[in-house]
Amino acid sequence: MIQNFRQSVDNIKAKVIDIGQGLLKANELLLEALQDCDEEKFNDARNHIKNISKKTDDIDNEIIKVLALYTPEAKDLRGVVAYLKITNELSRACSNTRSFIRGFTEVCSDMDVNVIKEYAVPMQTSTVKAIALIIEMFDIEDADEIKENHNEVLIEESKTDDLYEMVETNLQTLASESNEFGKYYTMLRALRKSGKIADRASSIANLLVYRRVGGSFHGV
Amino acid sequence: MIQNFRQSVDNIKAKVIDIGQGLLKANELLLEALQDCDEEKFNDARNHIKNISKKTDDIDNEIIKVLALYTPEAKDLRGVVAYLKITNELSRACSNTRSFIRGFTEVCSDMDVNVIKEYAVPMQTSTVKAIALIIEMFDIEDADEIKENHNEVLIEESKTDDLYEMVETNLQTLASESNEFGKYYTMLRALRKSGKIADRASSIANLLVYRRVGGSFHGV
Amino acid sequence: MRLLINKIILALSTLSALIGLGFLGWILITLFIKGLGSFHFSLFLNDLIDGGLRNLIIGQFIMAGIAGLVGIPLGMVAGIYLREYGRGRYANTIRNLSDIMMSAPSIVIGAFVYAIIVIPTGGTSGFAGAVSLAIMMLPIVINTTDNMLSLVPKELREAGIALGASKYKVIIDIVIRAAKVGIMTGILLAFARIIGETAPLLFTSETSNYFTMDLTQSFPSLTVSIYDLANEPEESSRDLAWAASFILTVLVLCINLTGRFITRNKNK
Amino acid sequence: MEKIFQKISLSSASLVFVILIGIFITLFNASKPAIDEFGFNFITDARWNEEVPLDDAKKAPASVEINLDDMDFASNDEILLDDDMLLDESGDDDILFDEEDSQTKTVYGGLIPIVGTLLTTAIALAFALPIAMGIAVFLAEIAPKNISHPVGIAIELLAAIPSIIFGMWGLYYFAPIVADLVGGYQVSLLTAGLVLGIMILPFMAAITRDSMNTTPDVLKESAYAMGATKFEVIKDIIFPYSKVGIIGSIILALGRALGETMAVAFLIGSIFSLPQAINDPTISIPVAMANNFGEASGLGESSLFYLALILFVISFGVISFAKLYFLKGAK
Amino acid sequence: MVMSIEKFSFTYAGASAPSLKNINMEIAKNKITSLIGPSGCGKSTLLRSMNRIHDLYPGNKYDGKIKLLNEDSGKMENILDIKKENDFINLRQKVGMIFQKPTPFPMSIFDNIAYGLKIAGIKNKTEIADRVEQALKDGALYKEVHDRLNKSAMGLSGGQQQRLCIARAVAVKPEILLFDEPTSALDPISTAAIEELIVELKKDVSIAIVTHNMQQASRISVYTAFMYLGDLVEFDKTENIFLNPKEKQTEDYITGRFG
Amino acid sequence: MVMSIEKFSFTYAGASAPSLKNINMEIAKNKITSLIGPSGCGKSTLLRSMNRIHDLYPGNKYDGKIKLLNEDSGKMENILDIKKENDFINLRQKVGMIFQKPTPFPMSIFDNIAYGLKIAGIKNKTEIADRVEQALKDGALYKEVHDRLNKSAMGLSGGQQQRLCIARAVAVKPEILLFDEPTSALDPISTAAIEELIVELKKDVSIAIVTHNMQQASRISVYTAFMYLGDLVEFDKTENIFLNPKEKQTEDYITGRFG
Repeated sequence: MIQNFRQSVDNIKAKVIDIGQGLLKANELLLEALQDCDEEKFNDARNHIKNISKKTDDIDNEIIKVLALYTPEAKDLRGVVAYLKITNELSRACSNTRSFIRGFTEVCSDMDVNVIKEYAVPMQTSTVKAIALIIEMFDIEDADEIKENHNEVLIEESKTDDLYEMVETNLQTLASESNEFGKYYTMLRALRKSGKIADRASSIANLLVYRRVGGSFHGV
Repeated sequence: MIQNFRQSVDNIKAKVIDIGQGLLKANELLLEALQDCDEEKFNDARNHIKNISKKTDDIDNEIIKVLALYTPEAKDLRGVVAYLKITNELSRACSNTRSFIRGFTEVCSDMDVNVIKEYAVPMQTSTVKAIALIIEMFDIEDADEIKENHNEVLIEESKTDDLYEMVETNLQTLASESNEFGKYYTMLRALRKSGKIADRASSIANLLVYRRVGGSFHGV
Repeated sequence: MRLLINKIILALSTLSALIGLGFLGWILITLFIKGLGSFHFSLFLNDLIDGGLRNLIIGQFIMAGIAGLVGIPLGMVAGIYLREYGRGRYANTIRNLSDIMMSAPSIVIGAFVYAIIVIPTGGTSGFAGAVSLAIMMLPIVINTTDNMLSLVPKELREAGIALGASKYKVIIDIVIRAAKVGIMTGILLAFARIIGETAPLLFTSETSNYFTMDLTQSFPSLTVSIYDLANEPEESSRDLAWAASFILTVLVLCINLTGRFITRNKNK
Repeated sequence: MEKIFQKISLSSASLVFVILIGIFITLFNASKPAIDEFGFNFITDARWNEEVPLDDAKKAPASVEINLDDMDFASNDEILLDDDMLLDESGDDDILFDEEDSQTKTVYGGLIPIVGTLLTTAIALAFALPIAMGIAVFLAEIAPKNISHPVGIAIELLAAIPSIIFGMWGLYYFAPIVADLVGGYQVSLLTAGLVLGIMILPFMAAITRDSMNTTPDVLKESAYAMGATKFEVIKDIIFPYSKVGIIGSIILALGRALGETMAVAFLIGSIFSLPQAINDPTISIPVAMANNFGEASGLGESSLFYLALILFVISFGVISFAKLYFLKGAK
Repeated sequence: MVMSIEKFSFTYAGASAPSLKNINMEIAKNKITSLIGPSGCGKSTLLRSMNRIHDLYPGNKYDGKIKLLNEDSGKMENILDIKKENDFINLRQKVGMIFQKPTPFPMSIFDNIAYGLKIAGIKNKTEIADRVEQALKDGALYKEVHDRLNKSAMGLSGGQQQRLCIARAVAVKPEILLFDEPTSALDPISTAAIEELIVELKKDVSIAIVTHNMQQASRISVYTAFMYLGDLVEFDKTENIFLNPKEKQTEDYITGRFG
Repeated sequence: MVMSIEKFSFTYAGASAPSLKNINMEIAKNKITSLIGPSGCGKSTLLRSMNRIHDLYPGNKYDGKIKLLNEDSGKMENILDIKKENDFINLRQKVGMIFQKPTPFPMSIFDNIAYGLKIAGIKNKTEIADRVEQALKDGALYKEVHDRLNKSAMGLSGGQQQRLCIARAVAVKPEILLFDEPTSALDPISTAAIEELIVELKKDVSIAIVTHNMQQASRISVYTAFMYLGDLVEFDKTENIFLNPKEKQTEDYITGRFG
């Protein structure tokens, strides 16, 4: 189809990826911040996911324009519809990241860094990996490769699940030992956000597979 | 356009409303259940929001089919795209409702019914109203009327906000008095879900205004 | 039943086609046998007075040629007027009159020219013959031009105009060019038709036994001579008439085929 | 430039108008003596170049057309004088001599050539019409392409063969056979009509086929797609669709037959006598002109012009009628 | 399934290469099946094979099978075996056709529709009148023309003419209707009316439609065949063709990146 | 803005009612503006007023103003005031036009394009040759035809012919190009090529296009005017027309619920 259309779609894609990269960067910084509870880095991370809802709204509007003006079909249609859903997931993932940051700035102030390192870092590492994988997926054309990436994302996501369960048991033990229930509880809650981010990442991976391969919209 | 298209769109709309009504019913039952902590009603409520993600996926697929086959424009396009976003909101609202139920079945077991009545019931009443209002909106054709409904939804939503703040202060006082921090905390957390449901309702109201009136996709 | 009727009718029409073609074939065969039998190359070298046809063939061509020189440009320009400029009743009337003139009996045109030229000038002449042929040709050329121009889509004219060309330029450079082949074919067919005409020449040019280039005198005409010769009692005259007919027919058919050839080539 | 070109083209087109008016006026003027002499009775008078006593000359037409008023007689008388002077100049001795004792007068009437023209045309059409339709149907719908194409070209070429050749062939080859079969003269109304018919045959067939070919393929296909037979398609679709064109071709052929000179000249016999049977010889207007113009003078020539005028008016009328019909049909 | 096309190939008279190669597809009963593809892909050729209208012109060559359901016996019969004039007529009454340009016959509106009925052997005047009326109603035309049934059909607008042709084809109660780009000569509003009509018709008849308007195929058909250079590239449910085409050629055509 | 249409009305010769009533719109510089609406809405009539091609046929009546930007003086000049032949020629060289059916002139490909240049008074052979080549490149045709420039233009395919016509119009460097349903006689693939070309052209020229294909309008134009029964119902950015039409008539037409 015509160049106007290609341009618009490319533009949408670029903006989506842009948000995705912001998300990735924020989570990477978050991961680094977790290593030494560096508050500045927490703030840095937050800066990468500012004004997300404005950005996603913008993308959504552009997608609707594309639907109205260019009546895309097949791959193109799957693409723009997937993006329309991806914006939702991204904005959720970003707000989860924000919660995560908020939670940990709190946790960091009264928690031993080593505990954080031991429990939070592995989980967040998986989450970051998952996000990095989906951002790669945006540009993969080969169907098999994209499915492989999708699988890896799922693995990372289930890793976060497993880690969370482990962490939960351990932290509960720690909490009951120290009787500082509230503190550990806050950390658990924040950590759950990391899992949720990975969860969103896997949804996005799903949508990207749909964009490339087709089939049923949800659930590959 | 052709009858096939009308049928498909009507069908999608009906399914969306169906989920919406399930959500409404669930929240109404929840409200009743809160009055006397009736566990059976809690279960009843849960039954109305089962398998939501399957249902929304189904709707999403139908919407994409409509986009692929009938290239809808203007009002029709705004409609289907709005539905595509509404399914997200509905599925979030339903999962919030489920969390709410889960939270309160827990709270009910060890909380005074009067406390629940005093604090939870007014909030949930507003939430139910907000949901009822958006379900009405699906069938309103008049632009002014739909905007009016939208405003009412926003009012109900901000009511839940105000109530939550009030409740939070009150419950915190209660908690510090009784030193049963955990119990009140769980209740607050559950109550926040009610607010989130109202929040989703206002998003849906937004989308329905967009469907009818147009303009920018998000934020009227 | 329907199928039976179908078969019968189709057979009948095939049969009538065969009958019609039979007659036409018969004429052609006769013409060729008789014509070739009397044909001799010396016919082209001698004048009628010496038993040849040279003067007649040349005379016929000269008259038709002059008619063409007058009739073709006038007819084309008139045709252009009808299709490109003419509007409303006047153009329509002219168009209808031209069609009527095309079907006017040729002998009447002969009579007309007789009255306006032969009587005032006091005798038959090649000039009068050429004029009557020109009058015959004019409406045919007008009609052809008009029809062929009408086949040129109006968008083509508008495209020319939209490019900034003035109207007459569009007509000359584009419209005529687009209709060129059709018009040329039409003109050739018109020429073939007048070259075989007898009736309008009978008392305008008459014919002459001698070779002449003087258009103010009775002028040799192949067709008129055929008529005269065929009515002579002597066998030799009739044979000469057959030979002349043969030559005339071959000529006419050649011109016709040329026209067709041009059209076909262009369509490829 | 634009203006000049426009002017030139307009004047060329107007030439048609001028010539047609010219033909009409010239013929009218040239036939004025005969018109004045014989009036409309010319049409119904079967005598050509007959000398009759002056009284009879007046009576004969009156017997046919009784309601002539006095004015006509008066004007007839006046012109008679002019006529005499004209005859004087031409130096016709007979009349000069006879002038005193017995007033005789040469009478010209157009009935015979008019009837001859109409009858030959009628015979030609009756003969050619079914065969031409047959050929057209055959070419357009029945014959496969590799037959219809060459045959079609052949037919068109035959339409271009000069009419004089049809006349010669008719006289020497066709007429004897017809006379053997039917009896009567070789030169006759019948043979003239038949040869005329054969002459207009290819013309009619070609135009009819062309207009049948304008029927869009899809239209035919959609009739076949309903299960119609070939004949039904021809009868119900092609004929109605190309009706206007076919009738046009018939009328054009009619016009041609009316004005045809040479094919008829060989065969009609050129005798001024009313045919009693179909195989009697007679004469037609164009033939009368062709054979007599050269030698005619005076009232005779004028009468021939009168005949030409009548022929012109008839063919003008026929074609105009056809045009009107076309216009109606097109709407 | 009312028609099944098996290993079908078609070569035009005088052509050296076949125009259709090894086509396998079917026409589902009371469904709309559309044929799409770029100009010259053979979609019209295939459609025109389905009632053997090609046989009007001699010398074309068929291969393979096109089987048509015989409603009486329930058997599938190969229409390529037909040789007799009579059987052709029967076939074409069973498999009607509507063309790109409206083809009203040069007669009155009433006679246009009655014509097919008369050909089909119906002589009873009342029956004809009834069925003409019914056909006009089926063709969504009755309201517009009921007061001028005896006027010439040429006076109708393009869209009306096309609906008349549809009514005419419907009147003889065919089993299959073939549409050859029925709206490409019409404006969008007439097009919408015709599309609506076609969708309505599928209740009574199975439909195959050739269109070069992809959106049209997507709007009205349940099955779609994509053809290219005489091959059937993909034949599937319409939504799959438009949403999840399996072949790259189909995808490229659908998304407009073709050629 | 290169053209501004103000209170414009148009009545055909002999018509009792105007075909266009009080039209107000403009053509933006280096943008594509499309005119849509049902058949007979007057969109072509309006387009054909913009270079006064109507004046080929006498007796039509204009009202209001159509102002064209004079690039030299920067002023807007009313083209409805034009009376002299010479000014008409100037106008039409400034405002080119492409028609529904391709209109290649009956001459060689080269001469087709050179024709307009010669009319515009260019005599230098090298310059003509250069500009023909450039125009063919602008028309996205050079690659396909550069080895047969002296062949007749009639031998090109429909799509190529149309691109030739565009190249021919572009060659004289007009300020505005008017397209009157330029693709409705073409297949989808040629259509896509022409659309691409039109979008490409807007760099150098302002474009107004009449189309009865709504999708086409939506795909390529920045502004869209919806017309109905001689009225301009709505004129706005294309996305607004297709997503948020203000008038019910527009909405009904766009969504296909029209009439």
